[in-house]
Amino acid sequence: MSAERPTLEELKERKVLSRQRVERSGEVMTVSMGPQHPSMHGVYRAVLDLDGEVIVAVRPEIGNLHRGVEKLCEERTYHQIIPITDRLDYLSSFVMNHGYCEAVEKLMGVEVPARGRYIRTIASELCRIANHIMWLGIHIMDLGTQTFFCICFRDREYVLDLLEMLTGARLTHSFGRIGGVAKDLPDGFDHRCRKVIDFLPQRIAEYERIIKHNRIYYKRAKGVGIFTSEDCYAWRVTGPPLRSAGVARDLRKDEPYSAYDEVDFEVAVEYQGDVYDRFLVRMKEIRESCKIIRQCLDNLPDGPFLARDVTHSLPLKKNVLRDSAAMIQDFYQVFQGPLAPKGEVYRAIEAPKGEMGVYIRSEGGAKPARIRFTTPSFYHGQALPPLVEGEMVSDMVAIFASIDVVLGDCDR
Amino acid sequence: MNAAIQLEERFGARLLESVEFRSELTYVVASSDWVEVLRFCKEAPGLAFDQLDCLLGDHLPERTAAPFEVVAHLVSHVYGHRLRVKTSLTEGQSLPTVTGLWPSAGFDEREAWEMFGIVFDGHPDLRRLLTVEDFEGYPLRKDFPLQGTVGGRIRTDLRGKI
Amino acid sequence: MGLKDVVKKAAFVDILRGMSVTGTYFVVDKVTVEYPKEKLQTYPRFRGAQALLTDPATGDTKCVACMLCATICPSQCISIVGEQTPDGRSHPATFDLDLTRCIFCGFCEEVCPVAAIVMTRQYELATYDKNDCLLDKEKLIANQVNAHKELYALTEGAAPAAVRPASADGNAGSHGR
Amino acid sequence: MSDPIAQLIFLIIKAILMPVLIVMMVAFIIFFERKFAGFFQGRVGPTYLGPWGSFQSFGDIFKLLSKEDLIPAKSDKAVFRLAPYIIFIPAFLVMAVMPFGPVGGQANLFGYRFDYVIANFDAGLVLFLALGAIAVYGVVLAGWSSNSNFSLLGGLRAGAQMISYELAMGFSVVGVMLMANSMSFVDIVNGQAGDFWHWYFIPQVVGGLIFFVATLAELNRTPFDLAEAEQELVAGYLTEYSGMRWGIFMFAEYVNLVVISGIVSTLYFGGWRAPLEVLDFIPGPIWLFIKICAFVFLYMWVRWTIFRYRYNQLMSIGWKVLLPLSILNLAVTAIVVSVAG
Repeated sequence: MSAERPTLEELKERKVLSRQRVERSGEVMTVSMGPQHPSMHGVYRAVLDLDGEVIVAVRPEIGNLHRGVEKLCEERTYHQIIPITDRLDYLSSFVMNHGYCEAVEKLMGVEVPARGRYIRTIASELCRIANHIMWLGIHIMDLGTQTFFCICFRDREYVLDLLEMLTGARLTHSFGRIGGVAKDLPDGFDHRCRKVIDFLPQRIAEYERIIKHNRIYYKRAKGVGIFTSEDCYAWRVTGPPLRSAGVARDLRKDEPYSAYDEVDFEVAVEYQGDVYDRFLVRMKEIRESCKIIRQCLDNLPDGPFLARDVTHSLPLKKNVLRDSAAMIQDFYQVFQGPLAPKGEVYRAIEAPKGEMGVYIRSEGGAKPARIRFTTPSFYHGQALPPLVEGEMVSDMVAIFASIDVVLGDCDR
Repeated sequence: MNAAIQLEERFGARLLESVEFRSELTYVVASSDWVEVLRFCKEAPGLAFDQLDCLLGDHLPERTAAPFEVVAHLVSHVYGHRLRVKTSLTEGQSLPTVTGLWPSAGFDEREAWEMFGIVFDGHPDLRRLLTVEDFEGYPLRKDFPLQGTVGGRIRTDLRGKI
Repeated sequence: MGLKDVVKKAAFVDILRGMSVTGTYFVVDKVTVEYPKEKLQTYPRFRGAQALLTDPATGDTKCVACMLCATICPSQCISIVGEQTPDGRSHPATFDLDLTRCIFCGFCEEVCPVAAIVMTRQYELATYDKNDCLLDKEKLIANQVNAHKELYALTEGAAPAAVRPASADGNAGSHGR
Repeated sequence: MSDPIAQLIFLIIKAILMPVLIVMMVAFIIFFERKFAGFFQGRVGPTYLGPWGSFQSFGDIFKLLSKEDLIPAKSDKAVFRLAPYIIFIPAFLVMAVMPFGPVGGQANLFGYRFDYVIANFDAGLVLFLALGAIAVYGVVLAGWSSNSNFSLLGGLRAGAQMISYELAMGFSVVGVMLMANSMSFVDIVNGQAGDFWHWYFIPQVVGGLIFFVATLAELNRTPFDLAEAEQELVAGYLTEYSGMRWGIFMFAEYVNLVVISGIVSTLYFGGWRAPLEVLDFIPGPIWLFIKICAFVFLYMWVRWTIFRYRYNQLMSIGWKVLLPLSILNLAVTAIVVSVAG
């Protein structure tokens, strides 16, 4: 039983045993891994102190991709911030739109129509699938095989194709709007989407079967980089790494938003807290995402996909061309912007990489006074030292890939 | 909300202000009570805020007496509730660190320091995080110029030292 | 570990299974699109470089210089100078779009009240000269050959009477440069 | 013309022709590695230069020649320059003792005896092991002289890895040596005369597998490419090399690939001999060429499929699994050979 579901104490003990204790002596070699390094994701830099091959200490350095997103947002209306949020986690950018829009809607008290919520859910889950497939490719490549990287990219292409069809862009979707989404589902989307979510889980299951039982993967991943649930709380490690440590926390279930309380899905949980279980959690999540999308397509309600909210959301394009009231709303929204009440909100959603929160403080008016994106990679990048100290250099690469850091998300 | 009752019982008038907006509870505390309140939030069994969701600085120039603010968002995995705790600071006033309670505050406090100039006493590694080492000024303050080349020059005298 | 597992391990079953996958990919059809020789068809919603549509009746651009696109643009890459034509219509004297700043979010297309500026399927924007990325009115109008066919249908279906409301001029006057 | 003079002329021709042929072969093997890597990954690989992209290697060589030759400022410059050749030259030398056709009077060319081997050396196996050991110095010196942390780690890994795997390799080869009762490659091939069930991979299946795994380590290919380990050490001992110096390393790696494929087919798969005696009308060099190509393909397939081991796992496999197994294999072979023979 304990091998299947270890208690917290057992896991702690296992963590201590899996790390090599190295006393810091004079014989320490300092290696700067990154910002230009093949396996460092983006421009992350980790300064490693090595004793032979064992890592004694790590100093993470971030900020090479800092673009001052929060300062940019203070100078823009709530509509104009949407494309900026795309550039946070650019591998799942609709989820970033989604989180931002949820926060703004909470601030302004906008109700999203049912169809809009369902389309948001579909797009978010497509992003999650694309993100996890890409993660699989990169994780496997960091362990030495480039073939799976190409195969995973090919499979990700099917999802990106759907997203391009839906949103008009492959990476920076800019699809969320305050009060709904920008556009309705296009013709033929339903059919193509069903085709992809039917065959993708089979293919993923096939890869999973091969990788899971591969002796080298098993050796490289099992018992490596153990992080207990307590560590996760302390370092704010959320998402798949937290769920792999036996905590069934998923904001889609715990604080449901959009259509997640209307669909039936399971939270993927594993119990060992190591690289291997993070892999299993993500593979499960891909299958659950496919399930969610299928349910959303089945139960897709009719009606508007964008709130008819004159003061807070943009009008529909086709109404603008026909109707002078919509035209006035258009001009009002562009020149004035959506007016927010004075106050502050914090809204967190479940991004593919972890919990992504948005804090907005408004002083009234159409521009936020302070906005803060609490992005998962920021904290995952910070948690690298406790994850890898005592492990070997090769493991650091595997562990760093397993917590899934993307630097746009990390540096903001 | 149970957490609110416990906190008000324990601290009473030391909670300077409590706001509820969009069903989010906010407490404002004095900067001298900052660590004590947060420690209570983490350790009291009925509260059990075991995760610091985010900690951020803020600048409100129109509030001349105490223009800076530090906001902490707490979340409990045991009960699933959230809480926001705020404190106000004057220019140059420092705040004790909470990295001892939640190590994840390390990057947050570094960011608040470099963006707003809020010093966190006892922080183990208070260096610039997102900007370059020789950056000048505090970019997220409202009076920071939007155009110009502040901190943009290249320092050759630091070569080999960083 | 049972005997079966030992035999499996000694026979390299796991590795052979992985090799069978790569071996399969060796023979199946390749998915590569050899880009300059063959190109992918973009979807109707694809957001490429902008174009200004012309009114088939007058042959001039439909743009009324209302400044909505220039105002909503998050990267502020559009600059318009409006003028009045002799017959009293509002009209852009210059319409400059800086593609080096553009982030292709599609807001300009979305807010345009007369469906004049549209995103096209033109995505091959690499150039040796930065000046090629500065699109002026002529280049934007010339670019309309790349516009999505679906958007032409949209503009034709719209009622022409509502295309130019009175408020557009007023806003253009107050917010123009 | 007397026989010794004819033999000398033949020797000179063989000694010139063999490296030239290997170089040509390597140029195409590099192309095929890239092409097949693409195929294994569902891509098409290089397509632009020449028909089917087949002149890609020559394009690469031109690119490498035109690049700037960088030598790090604080490196040990003499050693840094020397290191590529320490790997490059031993790779070729092994080919001298490998037979590519019948040896010892059966074959005639212009009426003179023609041996299909450059040097019929009695201790060919020992020479092979010794030259393999020398090549390690190239890697270690390249890593050390670069004055870079990543290079140093790569060099150290390579050193430790080669030492532990050469032992297992040596012991597994001794099994073949006992069966052939000789250390000469010519005798080993002669010992496998007949149809393919006379080849040594059937009695020596364990030794053959160990030898194959050990050659993967010797060649620095996955799962044992720790010395290069792109994802961990940038490029390991090659990190600071650029231009044609880097090209020489790569070239030596592929020459090694050809040579090791030749050794595997010679030791365990009958060398130049046809799998069935009825196919003897096809000359020996062609059979050897086919076998080399098959093994090169196998090495590529393995490389593009499996993961990389961690450093300590690699060492534990080398010392705790392969070495005991190879000794066991040697003991069993010795008993069987002495009882049967």
